[in-house]
Amino acid sequence: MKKIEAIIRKSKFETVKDALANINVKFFTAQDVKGYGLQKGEKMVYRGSSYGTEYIDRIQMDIYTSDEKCGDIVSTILKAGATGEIGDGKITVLPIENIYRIRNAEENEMAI
Amino acid sequence: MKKIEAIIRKSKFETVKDALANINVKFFTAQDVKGYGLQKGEKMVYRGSSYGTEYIDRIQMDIYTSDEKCGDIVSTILKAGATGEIGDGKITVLPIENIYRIRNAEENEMAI
Amino acid sequence: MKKIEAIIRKSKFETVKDALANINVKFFTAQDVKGYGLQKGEKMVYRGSSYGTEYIDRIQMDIYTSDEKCGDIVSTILKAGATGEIGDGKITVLPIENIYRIRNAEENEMAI
Amino acid sequence: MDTNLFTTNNLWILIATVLVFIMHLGFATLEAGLVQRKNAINILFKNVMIVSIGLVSYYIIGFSLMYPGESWNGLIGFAQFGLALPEGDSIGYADGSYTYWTDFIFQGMFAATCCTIVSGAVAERMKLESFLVISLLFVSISYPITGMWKWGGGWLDEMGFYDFAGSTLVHSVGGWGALAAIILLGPRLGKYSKNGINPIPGHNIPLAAVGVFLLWFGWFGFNGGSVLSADPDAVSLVFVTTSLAAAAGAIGSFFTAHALFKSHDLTMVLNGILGGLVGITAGADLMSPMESILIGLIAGIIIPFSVVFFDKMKLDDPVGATSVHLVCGIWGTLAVGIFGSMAGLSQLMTQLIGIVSIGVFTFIFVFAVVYIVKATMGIRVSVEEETQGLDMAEHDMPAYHDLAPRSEDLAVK
Amino acid sequence: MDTNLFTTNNLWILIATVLVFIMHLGFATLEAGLVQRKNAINILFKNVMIVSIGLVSYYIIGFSLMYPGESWNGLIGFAQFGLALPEGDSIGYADGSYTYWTDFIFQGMFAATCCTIVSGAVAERMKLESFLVISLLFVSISYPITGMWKWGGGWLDEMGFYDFAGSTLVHSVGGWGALAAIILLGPRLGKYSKNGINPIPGHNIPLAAVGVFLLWFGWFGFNGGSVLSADPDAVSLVFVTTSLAAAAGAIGSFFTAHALFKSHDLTMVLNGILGGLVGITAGADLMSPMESILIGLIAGIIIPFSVVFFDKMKLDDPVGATSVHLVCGIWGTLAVGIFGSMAGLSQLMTQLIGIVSIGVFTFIFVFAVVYIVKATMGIRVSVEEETQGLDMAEHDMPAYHDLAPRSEDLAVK
Amino acid sequence: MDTNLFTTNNLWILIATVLVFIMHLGFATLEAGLVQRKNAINILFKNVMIVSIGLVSYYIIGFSLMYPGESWNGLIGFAQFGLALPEGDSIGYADGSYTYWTDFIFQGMFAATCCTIVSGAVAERMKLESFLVISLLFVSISYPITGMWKWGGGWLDEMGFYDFAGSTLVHSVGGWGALAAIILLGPRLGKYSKNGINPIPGHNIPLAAVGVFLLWFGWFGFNGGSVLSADPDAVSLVFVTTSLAAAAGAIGSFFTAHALFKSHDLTMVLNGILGGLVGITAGADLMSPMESILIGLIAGIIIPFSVVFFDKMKLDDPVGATSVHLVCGIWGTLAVGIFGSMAGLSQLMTQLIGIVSIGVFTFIFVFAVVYIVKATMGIRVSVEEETQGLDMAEHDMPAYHDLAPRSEDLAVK
Ligand SMILES: Nc1ncnc2c1ncn2[C@@H]1O[C@H](COP(=O)(O)OP(=O)(O)O)[C@@H](O)[C@H]1O
Ligand SMILES: Nc1ncnc2c1ncn2[C@@H]1O[C@H](COP(=O)(O)OP(=O)(O)O)[C@@H](O)[C@H]1O
Ligand SMILES: Nc1ncnc2c1ncn2[C@@H]1O[C@H](COP(=O)(O)OP(=O)(O)O)[C@@H](O)[C@H]1O
Repeated sequence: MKKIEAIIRKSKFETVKDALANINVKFFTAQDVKGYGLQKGEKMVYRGSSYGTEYIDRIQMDIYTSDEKCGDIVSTILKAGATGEIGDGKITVLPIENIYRIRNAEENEMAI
Repeated sequence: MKKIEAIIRKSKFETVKDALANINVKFFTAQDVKGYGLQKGEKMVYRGSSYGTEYIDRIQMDIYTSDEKCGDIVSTILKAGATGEIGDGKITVLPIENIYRIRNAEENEMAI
Repeated sequence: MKKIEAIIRKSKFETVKDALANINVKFFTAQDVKGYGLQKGEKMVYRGSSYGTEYIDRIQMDIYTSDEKCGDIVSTILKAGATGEIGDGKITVLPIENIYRIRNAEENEMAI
Repeated sequence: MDTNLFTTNNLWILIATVLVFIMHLGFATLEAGLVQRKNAINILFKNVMIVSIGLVSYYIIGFSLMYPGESWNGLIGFAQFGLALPEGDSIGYADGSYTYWTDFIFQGMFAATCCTIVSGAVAERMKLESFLVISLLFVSISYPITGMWKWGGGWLDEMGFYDFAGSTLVHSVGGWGALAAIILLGPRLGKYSKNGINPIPGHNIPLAAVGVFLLWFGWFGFNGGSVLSADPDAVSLVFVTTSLAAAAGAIGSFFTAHALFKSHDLTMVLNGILGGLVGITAGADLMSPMESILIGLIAGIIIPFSVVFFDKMKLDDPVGATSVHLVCGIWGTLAVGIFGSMAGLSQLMTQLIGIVSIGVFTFIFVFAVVYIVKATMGIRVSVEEETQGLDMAEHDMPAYHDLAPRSEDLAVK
Repeated sequence: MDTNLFTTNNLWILIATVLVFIMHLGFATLEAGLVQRKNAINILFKNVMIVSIGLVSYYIIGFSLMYPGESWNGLIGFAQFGLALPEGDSIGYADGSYTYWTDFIFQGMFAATCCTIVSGAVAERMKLESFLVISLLFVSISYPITGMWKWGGGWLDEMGFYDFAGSTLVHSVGGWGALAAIILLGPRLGKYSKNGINPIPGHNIPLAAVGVFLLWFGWFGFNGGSVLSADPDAVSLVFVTTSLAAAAGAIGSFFTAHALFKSHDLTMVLNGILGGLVGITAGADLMSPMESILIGLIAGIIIPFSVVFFDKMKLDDPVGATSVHLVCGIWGTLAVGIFGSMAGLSQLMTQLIGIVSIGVFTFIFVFAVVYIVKATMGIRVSVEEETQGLDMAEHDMPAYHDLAPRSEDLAVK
Repeated sequence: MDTNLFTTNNLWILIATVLVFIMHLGFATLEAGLVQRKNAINILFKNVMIVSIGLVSYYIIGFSLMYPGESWNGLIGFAQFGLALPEGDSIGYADGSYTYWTDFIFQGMFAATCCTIVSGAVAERMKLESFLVISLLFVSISYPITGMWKWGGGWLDEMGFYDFAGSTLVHSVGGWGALAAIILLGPRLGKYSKNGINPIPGHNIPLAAVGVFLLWFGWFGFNGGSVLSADPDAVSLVFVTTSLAAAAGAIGSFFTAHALFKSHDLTMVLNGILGGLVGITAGADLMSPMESILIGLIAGIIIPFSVVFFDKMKLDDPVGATSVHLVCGIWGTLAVGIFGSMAGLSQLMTQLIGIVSIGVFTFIFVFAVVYIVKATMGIRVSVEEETQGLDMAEHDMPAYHDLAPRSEDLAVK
């Protein structure tokens, strides 16, 4: 089993979510993160001085999945999450040793 | 060593925390996440239209632990975190290669 | 490839960021987390009763990196993130199987 | 009339002016509370500029258009640019009730409220500069002309149309302006989808509640000051009818909203209070306490239906300005023909004529202005700007900094 | 008395009415600031409904109960449902100081404050509908009856009991109601555990601070208007004593809270100001500036002790209403027998009789009403609702939307 | 003068007092909105204490220093500790316009504003207790002495210096105090780095906007009450000039800030309104409407330049108090010699003498006091405290609890 971490643009979240739903991936966990990378944050002006943050707000989606489905999910996100401009983000695949559904203690493939 | 990621109900956080403390696991890192899954979010009403979020607010607990303790922790969370209703969440176990305590650069088993 | 998770003091974030920039690591993802550990949270007083939180606010930095650079990054964080007092936090190294740059679907070492 | 009474009368109108002024804060906070967090600076900016532009332009031309002295067939007239202090004894002015300056500043505070009503309805998607241009024309030309028809002694006044403090002259005028603008502007992105209505909840409901309390507070000056003297009987009756109508508006909305939506929606009750206040405004000096309760109650019952109705029409109004000011403004003006000492069929007809004529004029005027501005400057922000929020897009500034950036976070320009 | 002075007097009472009205916003924001974020809508909703229900019910029966004209042994009387405009010349009413309408609306604004005091104490756990029913009975029956005993010319008035603007008649009455209610209601979940007191901090302290400034602002009308005329000496002295007592209350709490808790707790200083205001209210027209400073200072010193005392008694009061209104209300009423031009042992006794008799009546009345409502409708939300917060449980609506949901996040009903 | 007019006049000054009082809430919310979230409790605490300390100390010595009756060469005098009610008929006091109590309370409300101006400038880094000590000396000694020079009939008054409602006596005095304090205090950590200016944005801009509306609201009392009677012509003219100057200030800042920064900075427009208000204050009774627009417009244009200038000088002022109160206070005082019925070169010179002499005295006084406090108690919090925020460091309490801690989260002391 794999854990897929996708760090994407906030503005792409809905598109990615819908694309995943199309391949029947409807369960995942999302969180707000701050991305430090090539792309810089928004410029702001306050009382005559302009400034900006170094990061931009991003969403990280964590998806636990079986080995078979993993490739599918990655390529779906690659397609749906891309704008082609700097700052589209990253997808990482990490190995999972075990996974459990808390509700009924089902394990591994059953739990996803 | 293992990393345990437990995505649980907010309302179960205290119970799980106390159950873990009972087996002497008092160190962990927690964060707020949004869970997309079978269970839908709360229904709200605003100016005559009802609506709801697709996600529900959850807490993710990350626990770094030794291989031996891992089983214990998982079964404790499975017990303490369950309500038996849809939406109880997931526990995942991932392999860790190294772990360090920043304070004194202690490594691996020593660092947990 | 590795994923490095560093859970550090908020007050050390800038120092660590600058130290990493010095060894040319400028891309990472950060998020706010709550750390439960030996160190307790701030004490507050409200209407005659004092109280405190069990956790303290921390920052988690996630860095995806190649196997070679991994050691460097870890030792840099160990140095820059330490105060020597309880509560400095942890660094963990997890194995990554694949990594992709969403912008152009570049893979693995190319994507970092 | 003697100096003493003149001083007291004048003082009351001045204090009423102060109370009407604070209604601008009421509108500002109500609207800021009911928009999304990402548009809060923008709506506050608009409100701040409206009062400012409103007062200055009303000084330059509005006041002279509204109170021209002489007019062409009671339809339009213009005294002069700026103010011209009348000759002679200040006590002689306005039947010995207030000075020329008092008259101007009290009227000036009223004028700006019209545009404020519009600002709420077009919130979250209208370009700042276009909005200010439209407001300028609205407050300095359209509002004074229709105002003159009644309060400036124009044709509606002669016909016997009655509108004590402006259910029509201020509120429904603002509401018609709002309606014209939102028709041309269109709804906020995503508000109406193929699946139905997607509510876009306000980001700070407590702030909106503060706004409604402040509006009620200011309304004592709005209605009480419209007595145009400190006459004890008249002003105190107006206080009673105004308060009871507001209270009954809340109660009406409370039960109606709960019956319709099975939920105690605070924003509905807040709108109910405003509906009651707008409803009583046309006849606040004519009604008995019981009649004012009825008028307020009915206004409060109307509100939830009206809000739903406009949403069904896909007329997107984030703060409910059309329901509160347009619908309840019409209701209040009609109520003068139904309840109270002037009630009667012929009065009802006259009221209807007033409502329709002022409505038609205002709607066409604002529609034309917005249409022209749309064709030239554009009236709507881009999709990107709307998504990002007007605060960042037009002001480069978020409304709230939850965590202040530390110095090191900041990159210097 | 002549028309001019009548007009001025009446105007002042009307303006005082406006100032007392805004105290409802003061209470609303103070209470909203001191509850948890998840209960902010609920407390605002209650406050909005209280003013509304209060005014309407005071119109229907409250005013006639409080000022019945004739009464049975100075204990109870009832004039008629609704209002009945007295015959004849309006200047004749109330010794030529204000009109009948003015009298009603000024008194009506006072009435609703009682329930507002209760709403803060029972916040975060009481059922909305039960609260409204209890409030309705409190404001339309209990408050007017005890109010009549003194202000309506009843037995306490004849006995020489003195309560200028209502330290007892308004504030301690509200405080007794609050006490009765929280005894039957119990503390918020988790407030008192085996380990001691778990503070549940308010979610928006700046909002609470806004509330206290607004209350002080409104108190100029509350106390100043209670002169019941614009008499220059009396009103200006009341302004001085009221302000100095409030200021001294802050100073008293500042030092006491710091001595006790080694910390500058803003909420304590805010409560100290309110304590000073409540304390001076009974004798605001009798005190010298120095005496008003003393009364305020002592009230400010009392506050932190009192807050801690109620917590020790496990009487959970999120906003400190019992300390501010009940304890300082009693202190202020007693102070009339200790300081100022009426001081003396016999007056002190009379004050005590007034405090106790009104306290006993109010406590029993509210206790009985709450008890019956508890047995029938229930008074407390379920554990789930309390944990989830009343905003979602009773209003399906959070107070703040930090990130506005985008249209796509929304599932249509 | 007769009782009736006396009553009306006195009533107006009392109402003006209430309006000036609420300016303290205006300052409190403006400043709270413009500081970081972690310092919000602290600035509110300071504002609450300033009003309280200000009123009590003004009662004890300030009033007697400012209005000593007799003075040594028009430079300094002292009547007595506390107040001493003048003998005889209250109508005789102050030319039959208001009572002694009214005089004190109106002046007392003014006095505290000075320190409030300072509190904003030194926000986010000054020790609470040191600030309170400095404020106490400022409000009870420095402000009354320079106030006496003009309003107490001192040497500047005899020389013909004119300052209607205090552009200099209140606002620039507060501004000089602020300047002296921030010079000795230094900028906030990280504000000025080798790379330039790092803005530290306010955490709640809507709250700041509320503050400015409330200040404008209160300014009707500040300027209108300074007529010291309800004289219809004078008060109504002052209302007109005050409002138009405020409105023009917003417009001036709107265009200037956009030209300079290519952005619609709400905080600049808010400061522009305040600049216009401060600017008109010295001559609000002397100007025509058009002149007041010009004065306000220029003040509004000055503001953005001034804010940038102080930042270039590395004088860190989180709320822009020096630009608003000092710079526009000077501008307004000079404007009396340039525009309006007193304009003329010799008047301009007299105005300059007043500005400079009061400025020098105040600057030296405050500088000396702050210097001594710095050397003894210290004036600046530690780096850790500043980083952590003064709310936790000095009050053990955050301003907002986004998520209320559940009972189980809490460890009992
Ligand atoms: N080495 C890394 N480790 C962790 N997160 C990274 C890393 N590199 C990039 N990211 C995340 O991906 C986001 C996008 O990366 P960026 O370099 O801006 O653009 P791109 O991926 O298009 O080259 C960053 O904001 C950051 O959140
Ligand atoms: N495949 C997955 N990847 C990541 N997180 C998941 C996944 N499936 C479920 N979750 C998380 O677990 C939570 C509970 O899952 P849900 O399907 O609602 O109930 P249950 O686990 O009882 O079947 C979800 O809200 C989500 O946060
Ligand atoms: N076993 C663990 N699993 C996950 N996070 C941990 C673990 N132990 C410590 N942490 C994180 O590291 C932080 C610091 O740990 P702590 O025990 O307080 O100090 P130290 O690392 O200096 O011994 C904690 O607040 C928590 O966020």
